[in-house]
Amino acid sequence: MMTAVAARELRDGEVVFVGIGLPNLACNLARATHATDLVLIYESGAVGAVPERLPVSIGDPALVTGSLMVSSMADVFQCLLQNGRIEVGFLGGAQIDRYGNINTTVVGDYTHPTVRLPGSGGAAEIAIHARRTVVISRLDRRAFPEAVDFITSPGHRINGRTRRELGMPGAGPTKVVTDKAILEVNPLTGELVLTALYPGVEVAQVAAGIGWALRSRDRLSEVAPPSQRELHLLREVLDPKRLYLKQ
Amino acid sequence: MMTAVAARELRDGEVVFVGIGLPNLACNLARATHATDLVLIYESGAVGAVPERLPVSIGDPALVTGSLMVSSMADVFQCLLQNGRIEVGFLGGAQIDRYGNINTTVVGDYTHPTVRLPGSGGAAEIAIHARRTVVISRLDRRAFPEAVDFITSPGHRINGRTRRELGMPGAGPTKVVTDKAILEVNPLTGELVLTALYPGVEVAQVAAGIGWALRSRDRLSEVAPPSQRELHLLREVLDPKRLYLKQ
Amino acid sequence: MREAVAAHVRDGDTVVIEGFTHLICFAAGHEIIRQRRRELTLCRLTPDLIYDQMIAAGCARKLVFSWAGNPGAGSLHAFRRAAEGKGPALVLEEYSHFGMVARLSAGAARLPFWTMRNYMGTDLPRVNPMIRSVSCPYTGEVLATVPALNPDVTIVHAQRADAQGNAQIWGLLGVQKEAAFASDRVIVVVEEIVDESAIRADPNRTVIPGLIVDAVVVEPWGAHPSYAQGYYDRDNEFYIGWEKISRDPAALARYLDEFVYGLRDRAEYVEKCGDLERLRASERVCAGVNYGF
Amino acid sequence: MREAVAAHVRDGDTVVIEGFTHLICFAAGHEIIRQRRRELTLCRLTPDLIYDQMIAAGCARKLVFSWAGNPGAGSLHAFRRAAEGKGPALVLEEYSHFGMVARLSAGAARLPFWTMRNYMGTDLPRVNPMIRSVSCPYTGEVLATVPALNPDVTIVHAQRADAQGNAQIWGLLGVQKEAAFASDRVIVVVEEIVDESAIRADPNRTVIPGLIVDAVVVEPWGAHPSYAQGYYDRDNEFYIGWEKISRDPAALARYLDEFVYGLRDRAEYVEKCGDLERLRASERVCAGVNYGF
Repeated sequence: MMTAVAARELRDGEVVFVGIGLPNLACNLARATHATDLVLIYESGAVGAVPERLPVSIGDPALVTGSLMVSSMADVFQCLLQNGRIEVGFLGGAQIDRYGNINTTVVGDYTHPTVRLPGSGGAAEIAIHARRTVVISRLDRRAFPEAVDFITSPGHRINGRTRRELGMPGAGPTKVVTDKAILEVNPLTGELVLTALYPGVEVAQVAAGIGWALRSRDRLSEVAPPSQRELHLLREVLDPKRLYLKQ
Repeated sequence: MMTAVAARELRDGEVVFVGIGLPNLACNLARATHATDLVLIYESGAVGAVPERLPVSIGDPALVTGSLMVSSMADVFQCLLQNGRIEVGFLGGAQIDRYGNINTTVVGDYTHPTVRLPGSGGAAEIAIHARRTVVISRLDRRAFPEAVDFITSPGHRINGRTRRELGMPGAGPTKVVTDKAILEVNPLTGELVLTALYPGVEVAQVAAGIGWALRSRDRLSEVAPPSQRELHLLREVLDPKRLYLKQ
Repeated sequence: MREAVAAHVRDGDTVVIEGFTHLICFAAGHEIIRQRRRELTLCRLTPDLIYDQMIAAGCARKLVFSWAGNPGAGSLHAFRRAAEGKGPALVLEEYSHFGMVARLSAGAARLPFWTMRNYMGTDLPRVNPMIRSVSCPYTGEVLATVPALNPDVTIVHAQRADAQGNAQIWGLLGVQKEAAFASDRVIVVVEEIVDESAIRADPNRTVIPGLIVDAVVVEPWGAHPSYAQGYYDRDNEFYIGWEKISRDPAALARYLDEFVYGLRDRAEYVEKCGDLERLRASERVCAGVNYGF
Repeated sequence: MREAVAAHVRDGDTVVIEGFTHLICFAAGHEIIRQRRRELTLCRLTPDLIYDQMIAAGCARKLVFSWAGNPGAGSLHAFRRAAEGKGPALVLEEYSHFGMVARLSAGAARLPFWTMRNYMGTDLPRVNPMIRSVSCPYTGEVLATVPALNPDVTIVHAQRADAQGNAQIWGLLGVQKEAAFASDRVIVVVEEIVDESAIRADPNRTVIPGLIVDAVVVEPWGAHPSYAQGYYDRDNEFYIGWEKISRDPAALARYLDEFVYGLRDRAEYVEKCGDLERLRASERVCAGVNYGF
């Protein structure tokens, strides 16, 4: 369901920088439903990709065949991302904190990590340059600490400083889609707050999966469940092998 | 004859940055005679060009058809020239001075020129980066002043400073081929000195075409006249329309 | 073309019509002259005949360039008259080719400057204060810099594009890509519009993505007298003949009256030029490659 | 390949085997392992399985990278063991993808550094002192810099090249061009050698010119288990299976014995892998373009 909800965050015709995993699935679902003119850009260089199969990686050959353009990676990062052409960036992360800072580098101390994660890849620059980013992650206290162990992708407050103060062009993670609720940034405080619940989910259940005193917007909206069509596309068409859909 | 002599300056297999006009003709003559494996690179982006007709400009379509690679101009200047891959650069110029500085920008004052010339094009960076440059120009007091009105392409001494002091990677204009003689740089003084005469030419005739007190190497060599083959290629094959061969 | 120029090229704009010898969009230049745009800052590595004509027509306030000659034929006399104080005033800002390429590269990357190892020993920085320097934070080496060039509008001629402006170019690439990405508005002019499927069949040939394009114009022979690889050859006679025309202001004015002001559009120009078929390219079609997986 | 690696890859070298998911030269990595090179500084945006294998084999002293995972399948456990202090020591130097691309771009241009608007708010500069900054000489803006990366040797896998190494690549280009131009020595490995005339028929496809290439090696299936667009698909089962192998040092050692040390060359590898034909690419050949004039 999280994937279907994330897909709805994309508007038709938008230029999206697609990350690996669930974002990949969400973008392809959006393209198959309400956003047929979505322009999918992968950091690997494929622009306007129309994959005939669910890409296993962001460098899948199916992203190239039938795409509008293949750019060198230098052009992707300089002429598309740094140039400000990316409207939405999709990010995931092992840790997301109160201010939307994301960690995909290490759990624990950098020099002596308890868990070594893959690192930034393009995440740092996507978080800085995409006009807005949408984050997808399952709720879990370890995944939503008060503060991340390492800031790979900056959110809304870094040691108390705002994105504008630090000179970041993009608006940062405006929404965090989880498997139980949606969090959105409070533009005044830069803090992630609860704004919508999945059907049948209680605020307490959400709070239990968050490592800080979660604030809620006064009136919470309810997230519409995925339609039969969305579920069918996800399970039967896009990811029949359950490459990304674990549950 | 000047063109044939210039062509002999190229060794087989060398990577040459080809300029417009006589250099273009000289490089194609060299390729047709002793340097069949010469790699011709044009600032327009054609690499390993094998023009089927004499290129009218350095952007002639005949330079592309059948070439080994077409580079963007950014790659030409950054990855080939600044990278140090160009072994020989060919330059011409309206003015060449005692130290091999070349002016292709203005005659007279820059802001109020008596003659406005085309400007640098790629000449400034070729003079700075090519491992060595060969200059072609007809002898004439106006063409060989004591000091140029404007330094477009730096030679061996600029206000008394050497190329090394100024941080230039290339060796600069090691030879100047004229229609009466060949001048070469004196590595100690950075000055152009007379080293070879065309058949039947007197030192005085050369000195008359030079705007400074021309020094000569002790033993002057004589330039071999162009062979029948060279003349035939130039006049009948390469430039039958006399596009470049004025006399 | 009329609509595209009317909508995207405004008086006072910084305008780039790029193309290094190849794919120079004369069709756009002529339409800008016809619509009497004024006070333009014209930028090109090689102003070429098109900017000589626009200067003569009074469109330009300033010229930013690196080599202002008539390749293989002589001078650009409208430019020279202005530069030598014998014609209407024209502000000049001059770089080398590398400098202009670097300015557009910085513009395309939306960085404020670009770094090069260049200009030591030349007089260019003396006459152009925009050529500056920066110290390497690792080696301390002092390197030359040029400022980003971000045009208001860039006009790129390409062999083909789809209706969205996904444009494919082969042959000399010049700085078409950098100029388009550096620009606020982009007009793509093509020899032919092709179906999106033709673009998608060979995505590595796409140089400019439609997502940065504001207008697409189909203008066959739109680059004449320059050329389009695989479509038509350069009209070298015209380039050689320009020496005589541009040398004489009256003759230049007559040319503009006859071939620009006197015509409604490119179609009329093509007709008036007469036998352009003599320039039609020969067939040298390469083999395709396999994009299968 | 044996001769190329023996001649151009030396103990202690800084080595780049590039290719972003596409065209990763496992054939070269295996040969380097077989020849027991030591103390290498391995650089790649995505170390991928090939560097996980080289790390496990003890070839590496240092790793320079930006994303060290098994794309779509899990972790690189030899890398993780080293990074988490459970395996042989490995020095790490870490950037983001943009940072690595910029390092190679600087190297290719032979500039000492490259400028980006990046890293503000991230912890990367805190743990990597090579990420520094420079002030714009025009705007005063403080921008991030990374130092040039100039490898001793770069190994590029391409679909095809001629005997001189003029190499053509289509599909994902990664940073193959930048890595080759940045390197002191270049080895080009191809799926097939073609006649020079085939390269000259479509010069816009050429990514690496022979004039910078030191050795050309023909190695069909040389990129397996990664892929070569138009030749064979990625072996995703192998990537998924690597999770299990690399998780267990003993299993990893067995893999190396069986598929690297135990084999003489790539031909034996291809034979041992058995049915690679299942990965053979389908036919999706694009049309050619006209280079005539």
